[in-house]
Amino acid sequence: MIRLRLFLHSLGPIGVISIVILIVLLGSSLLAPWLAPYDPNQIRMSERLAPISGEHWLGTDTLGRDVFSRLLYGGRVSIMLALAVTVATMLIGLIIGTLAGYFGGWLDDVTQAGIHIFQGLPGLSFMIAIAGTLGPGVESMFIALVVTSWADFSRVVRGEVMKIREESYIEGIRAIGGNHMYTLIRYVIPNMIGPIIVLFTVRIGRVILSIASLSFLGLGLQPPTPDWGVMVNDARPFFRSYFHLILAPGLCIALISFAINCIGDALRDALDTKTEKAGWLS
Amino acid sequence: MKWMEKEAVVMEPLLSIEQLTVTFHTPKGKVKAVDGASLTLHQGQIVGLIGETGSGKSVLGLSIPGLLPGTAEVSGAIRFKGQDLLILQKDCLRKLRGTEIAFVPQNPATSLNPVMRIGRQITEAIKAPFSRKQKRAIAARLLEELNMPKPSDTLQQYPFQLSGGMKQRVLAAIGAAGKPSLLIADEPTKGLDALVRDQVVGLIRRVATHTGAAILVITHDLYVARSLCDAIGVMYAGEVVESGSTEQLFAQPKHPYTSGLMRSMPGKGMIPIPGVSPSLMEEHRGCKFQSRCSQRLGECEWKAPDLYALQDQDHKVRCFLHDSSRGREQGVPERLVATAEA
Amino acid sequence: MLYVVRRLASTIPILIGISLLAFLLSVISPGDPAVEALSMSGISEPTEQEIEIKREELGLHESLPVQYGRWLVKAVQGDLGVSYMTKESVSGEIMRRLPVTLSISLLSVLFAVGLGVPFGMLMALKKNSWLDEAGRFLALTLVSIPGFWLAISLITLFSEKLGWLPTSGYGTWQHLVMPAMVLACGTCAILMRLTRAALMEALNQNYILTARAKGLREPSILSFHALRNSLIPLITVIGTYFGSILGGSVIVEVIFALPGIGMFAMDAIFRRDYPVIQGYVVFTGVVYVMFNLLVDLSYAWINPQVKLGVKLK
Amino acid sequence: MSKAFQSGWLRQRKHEAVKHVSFSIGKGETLGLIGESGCGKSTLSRLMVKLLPFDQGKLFFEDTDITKYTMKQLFPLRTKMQIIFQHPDSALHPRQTILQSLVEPLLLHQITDRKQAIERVMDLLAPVGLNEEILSRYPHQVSGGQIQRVVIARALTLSPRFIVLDEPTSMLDVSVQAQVIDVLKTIQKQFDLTYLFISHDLDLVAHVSDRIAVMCKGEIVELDQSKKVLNEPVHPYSQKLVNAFRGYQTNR
Amino acid sequence: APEPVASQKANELASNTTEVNPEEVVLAAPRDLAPGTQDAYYTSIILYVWEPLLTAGEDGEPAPKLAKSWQMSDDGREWTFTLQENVLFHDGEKLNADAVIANFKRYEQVSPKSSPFYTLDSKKSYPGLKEIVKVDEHTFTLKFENPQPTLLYAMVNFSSPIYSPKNFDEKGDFNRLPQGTGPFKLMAHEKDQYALLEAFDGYYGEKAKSKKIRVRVIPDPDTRLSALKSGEIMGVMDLGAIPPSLAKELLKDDRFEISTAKSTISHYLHPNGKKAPFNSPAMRKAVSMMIDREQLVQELYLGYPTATANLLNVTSPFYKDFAIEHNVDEAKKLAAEALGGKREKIDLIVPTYGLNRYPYKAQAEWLQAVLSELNLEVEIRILDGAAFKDAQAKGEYHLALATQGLPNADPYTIFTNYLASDGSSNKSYSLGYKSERVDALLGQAKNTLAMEERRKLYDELQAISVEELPTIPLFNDASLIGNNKKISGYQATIYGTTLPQLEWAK
Ligand SMILES: Nc1ncnc2c1ncn2[C@@H]1O[C@H](COP(=O)(O)OP(=O)(O)OP(=O)(O)O)[C@@H](O)[C@H]1O
Ligand SMILES: Nc1ncnc2c1ncn2[C@@H]1O[C@H](COP(=O)(O)OP(=O)(O)OP(=O)(O)O)[C@@H](O)[C@H]1O
Ligand SMILES: [Mg+2]
Ligand SMILES: [Mg+2]
Repeated sequence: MIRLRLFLHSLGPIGVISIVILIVLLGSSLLAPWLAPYDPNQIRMSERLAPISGEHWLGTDTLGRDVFSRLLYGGRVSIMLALAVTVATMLIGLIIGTLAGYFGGWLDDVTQAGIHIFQGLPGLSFMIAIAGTLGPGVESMFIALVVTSWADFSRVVRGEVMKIREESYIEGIRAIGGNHMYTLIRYVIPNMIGPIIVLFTVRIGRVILSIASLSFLGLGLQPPTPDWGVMVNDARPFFRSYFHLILAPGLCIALISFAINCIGDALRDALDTKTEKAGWLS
Repeated sequence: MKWMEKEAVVMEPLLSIEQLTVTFHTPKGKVKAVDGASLTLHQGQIVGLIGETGSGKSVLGLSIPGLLPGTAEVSGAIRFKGQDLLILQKDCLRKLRGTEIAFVPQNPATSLNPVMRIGRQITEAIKAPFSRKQKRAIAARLLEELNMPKPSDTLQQYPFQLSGGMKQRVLAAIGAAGKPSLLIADEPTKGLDALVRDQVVGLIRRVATHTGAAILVITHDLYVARSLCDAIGVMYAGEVVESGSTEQLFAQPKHPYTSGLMRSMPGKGMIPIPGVSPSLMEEHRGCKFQSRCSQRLGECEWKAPDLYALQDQDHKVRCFLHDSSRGREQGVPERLVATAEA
Repeated sequence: MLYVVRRLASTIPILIGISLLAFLLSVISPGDPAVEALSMSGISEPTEQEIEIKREELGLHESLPVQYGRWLVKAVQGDLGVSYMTKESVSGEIMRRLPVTLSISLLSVLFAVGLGVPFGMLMALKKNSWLDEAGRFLALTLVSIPGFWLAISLITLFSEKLGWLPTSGYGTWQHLVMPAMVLACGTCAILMRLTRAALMEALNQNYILTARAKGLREPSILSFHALRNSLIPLITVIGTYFGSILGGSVIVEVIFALPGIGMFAMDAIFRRDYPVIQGYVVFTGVVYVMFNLLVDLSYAWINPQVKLGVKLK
Repeated sequence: MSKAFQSGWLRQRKHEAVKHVSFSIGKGETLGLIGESGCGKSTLSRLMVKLLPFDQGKLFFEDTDITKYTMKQLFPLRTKMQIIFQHPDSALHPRQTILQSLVEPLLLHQITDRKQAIERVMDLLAPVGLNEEILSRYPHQVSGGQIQRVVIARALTLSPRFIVLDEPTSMLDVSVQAQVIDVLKTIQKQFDLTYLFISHDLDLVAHVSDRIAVMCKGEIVELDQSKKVLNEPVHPYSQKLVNAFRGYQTNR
Repeated sequence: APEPVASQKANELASNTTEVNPEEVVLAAPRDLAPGTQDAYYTSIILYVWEPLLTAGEDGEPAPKLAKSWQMSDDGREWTFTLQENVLFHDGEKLNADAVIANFKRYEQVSPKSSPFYTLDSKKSYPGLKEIVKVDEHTFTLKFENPQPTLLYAMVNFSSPIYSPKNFDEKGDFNRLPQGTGPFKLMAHEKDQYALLEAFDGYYGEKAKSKKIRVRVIPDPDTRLSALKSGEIMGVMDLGAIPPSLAKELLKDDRFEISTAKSTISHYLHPNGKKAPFNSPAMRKAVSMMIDREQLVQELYLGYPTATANLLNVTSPFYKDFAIEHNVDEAKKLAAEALGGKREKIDLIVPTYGLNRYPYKAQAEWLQAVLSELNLEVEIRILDGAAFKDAQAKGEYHLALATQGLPNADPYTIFTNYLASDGSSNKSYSLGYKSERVDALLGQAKNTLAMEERRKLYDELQAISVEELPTIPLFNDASLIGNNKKISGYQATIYGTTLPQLEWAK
């Protein structure tokens, strides 16, 4: 309860706005089939690049599709994908990082080498290569994003675990007879939940931006999927005359990333037990 | 040393704390860490502040040089050489720090900057307009006076290269560097083994003799307090419940808490005071010790006792048992059964 | 010195791992380097016979382990081979592009550090004030803006509308301003948050109390006592960030027409130019390793414990 | 003697935190361990409950050689020997309530079901001087003295025969310390426990121990009846230690 | 104080970047037009640094350049060329038969040599070349084993570049900046940054009007547009210089103009004829009839290209116009028959290189919508160039959006590639086309010397291609370039621009 109060406290006014943004964006994405006034993929060549009007709230795009409808649908794939990627990365990172950090020894050495190798590989280029190898599509983006980000996650988790391993409550449970499995599941993992949640939110934000970047290079989500990153890219030739075409989806990306990061920030403050301490005197 | 004490009595006190109250504003509510504490300190005196964990000793110590964090609200008066430090300008107070009032924090392990050489950390505290070289010489001499082996080598070292006792000496040197007239040492012996503790006690004595400064030693080690101090103040839950000369206090502790504390010492039978100390967050009526007190009176429950002076003007006690106005010996009418054991 | 050499030696398996991974990834990608080397996308395509000859010439007939082994043997001797596409030496190509990438990287680090750190310090000092809140907002905004979106907006504003800065290309410092800004903004935000957090933690330490008790002024406490102690997380971030942009940033290079390493690598990936991909990956690997080393060494510089420990070894 | 500990020639790490140490503790006895900071007391205590592997030597518990026991083999023994660490403030799972921490050993060893476990914990509260109300709190919400008592209670849930107490009162001031020692002595009588008691405070050690061992740089330099060690120490190091203590204790 | 001085200097510099330097015209291209010594040509032909023996005329027919006239022997095995006189290379050397022979020797040495522009392969351009004989100072003869009736078509542009004989080493590699005969000298170049041209004073023809031209590399089309708008560059050139959607944007600003010309590039929709449903000619026909090429060209390409049903590019002198059949009802009927009334899932692959140059993504989405009416459920996959080719070669696709440059003004090559049973494109794109009649016609064309007869054969081949649709032609592209009205004389040509005529507008 204190945590929740602290969380709300550390959210601040910006945080509250962020939560509202997140709810609106997620909600409208989920409810897109009911909210959207048009089929997002319905092409109307006679109405190409229509301006903003009562009929088309955000005008139409180069194929006469209703931009507002596309915008409503535009978060679905990215957000779901970002979520899936982050969950997968988190699981992989959690398993690898925990085992390496907890047991140390050769297991840690091997993991460390693996982490260094994957971190030493150039991120976006690597992602391009994987996406190219596996062919375009959601699945290969998923794999590319997971492969390029598990190492970061594992490293952070490993560091956390090594810190926790030194705490005396770990020795305490061993003295009572807890085996490794028990210690890991009941003691190690729950105690890094804070940093993990924070990392999780930061990652989601970053993955959403990565998806947009890949789409920018033509390797992201395949047409005609309505997607914010793709929409920004598609609007580039027209944005001088139709600024809203690039502003609306770009703003959506920025806002959702902003909101998620902000909430992660507040979570960090709330979950950080240090903030509860009094300062020098404690 | 005797003559100094005598002179001190005559003179105006160097430091007098009157009705000091420190309240912290935290997200969970107000914490009244110091609650109307009063204390006086004379020139050249070593005064000890004892009491259990969390009773507000450190907060009191920090409030003198104005080092409390921003969340603290301070009221009352702290008169140092006639000046009220609480109403002094921030910058004037800063100038007093180090030169007039020095503070040696508790926990030597973390109180030195880990990435700065010892030499720099000491010379920083020397305010007089000397050259760097001169300052270093002063620092080396200070360390030497404090029995540091190879003082000039130490200046080149980093804190992690020193043992706990050596760090304590460095901290003392920093405190003494500005030739202050008041030195406040917070828990200088906490966590040290007997040998090192012995050294540290000697060290503080040496600082006192060398600089002639008055020293306020905050500690919860009664042995240290007894062997080092001229006078002692006892704190409980933010209040100074008893103060007086060391001999008097140890020989005849007047406050029930003080005597309980004495009895808790391993050498004195180790009889614990039952119960736990009160929360600092709640408002209190009556005496704060009443729930654990075996000599509780009826009025203790609703009336807070004042600090009453005993015949010996230096000895003061915050307990109705020693309220001279109500007649010293007759004053135990309704002794209640101690309930704190439950 | 010995320590540095040993550290470097220990990174060799990592570099080999990186190159092996890159090699595997290249060869399993669909497409034939010989075809790519001979054709011009969408204009002309080679015949089978030509492709055969080319494959022979490029040594693509050999088994994969042999191809990799041959590459490795040469690479160890410092020869990264010749690009299938341009026929020029890979190391030469990378070196030619290095100044471009290096200069934007440097400038963007300058931006990120120059803005992020002081701002973070200010936020730590005035914590919970409106300034802190504004900084937080700024930081969150900066991490959330998609880079390409910012790039487009900057070009439109500063080049098209105002005419202050050139849109693209490489040459004067003006050419570097916008790309560096785009690259810097995410990291600037991270540095802001990090500086604030690290400084606040440092300011809570006991030695700060000691410093205050000496009567030092706030600014000198901040810079001599607190900052130095909070440098380690900052340097880690700056190091990895600098290392990663030295590997090239494709999008910024494409948009701002900067002939840097990232664009070169992306071309190579698209055209299955194995020697270039390999060379590039090894280059970024070396940069990564080097920066890790530098970061470690700077820890030593900051943390005397490590420094003296190193000397002892 | 039905129960005896014996360990010999223990070694830890390169700088030999513990060197060739041999001693035994009899049933129901309290052995005090003193020595300057960093001389290897805590390391020795960990070795004794097999929380650290050792390089040399043998360890007997109730006449059984447990030197080479694996984690699985040790599991049943864990109920019989317990350790209380030097720094109690981080000895409990920070995200578990006090109650959860207290019932955990019982559930882990499947001695009772949850309901019975809670009952048993309730029975233990009074002896250690704890109040029911703190059971639902988290470790950071209770004071150092209370945590210290919780840790003791937790060690007692399994009804051990032997407890290592590594400076159990280092974080406490005298009044609370007296409370805790009181508890320890009471339960020792009640359950016929064996203690290894580590402390810097010679008075305290003298107060609780039957015999005292003096450690210096990883070695036990003297081991004898408490009074003897404190009143007529033989080894020069012991003399130094005792004198220093007496010195400042009595007069200035 | 030094500060004002520094900022003043900065101001100067900053204004320099956007202010026009009258000495130099800056243009931009999407790729590096001067890749350097390792390239087969050093620079693209469109920089006018080097010149070929023969070039393509306005009508697409071979036209004289450095060779001013020629003669074929009756048996078609010997070709004699006469060179322009008074032609100087940039390094001062004279153009003569020896210089040409030296160049031919180089072709042989380095062939095949790849280049982003065109692979230099003398075996392909001069098959069975036996020897080159110097007749006199300005005349030489090429002697072949077999008759070469279409040699001239093969020699055009990139197949006959001529450089100073002192310009290459014994291995045939360039030893310094290219020393051609063109109106511009390459003064300097920085890889992937710019190429700096200077008018060549010793040019034999009409001299270039601008003293200096700098061609910068700006890969991103939108950035090119921004650079144009900010006045940093005066014009853009090369393939995809300005995509149609940006052309419209540019024209909204009356400081700029667009120039177009026919282009040798054709756009197709390649069907995979090796598997269902496009192994059925009826299905291919249905798709072809379903597509409203006019709408495509008008809406997505702003009407610059021309819709076509013909496989052969419009710039070929043998091009024949065929009526475009657009009949939705008929198409649906055909498709329903071919598919048996079922809905079929098909893949449409799109190459990444098409995304920047053309509105390929919109085109693919549009096609998706259009073909959906034929009961084809189209899934779009964007693939990078190599993966795209791989998918085509392995037949792992149903439809592919693709372009083709006319390899040779003589359509023999493209017909063979696409229509012959063993044609290279036919195979590598998995078109699966096989027609005995076509194979026979091609065999016949190979040995036909008389142009009129060839034309007849080619006409029939075109007719067959329109009827049987081995691939579905969509439209002939247009070269599109844009420029600031501050310069004039900058026109698009079939391949390149009128760079020598470019000058500051009066
Ligand atoms: N910054 C702060 N914010 C809130 N509460 C504080 C703060 N600093 C101290 N306190 C509270 O004030 C009370 C007194 O603390 P203080 O450190 O003075 O005790 P102490 O007597 O020095 O104890 P110890 O012997 O452990 O040093 C404690 O309950 C502590 O939690
Ligand atoms: N995990 C470890 N790794 C390396 N050295 C260690 C480790 N644990 C302890 N040591 C070292 O072993 C020696 C003995 O440490 P130990 O903690 O046993 O001392 P102690 O007698 O308990 O001291 P204290 O009275 O301060 O608790 C010390 O020098 C310490 O630095
Ligand atoms: Mg304190
Ligand atoms: Mg210990």
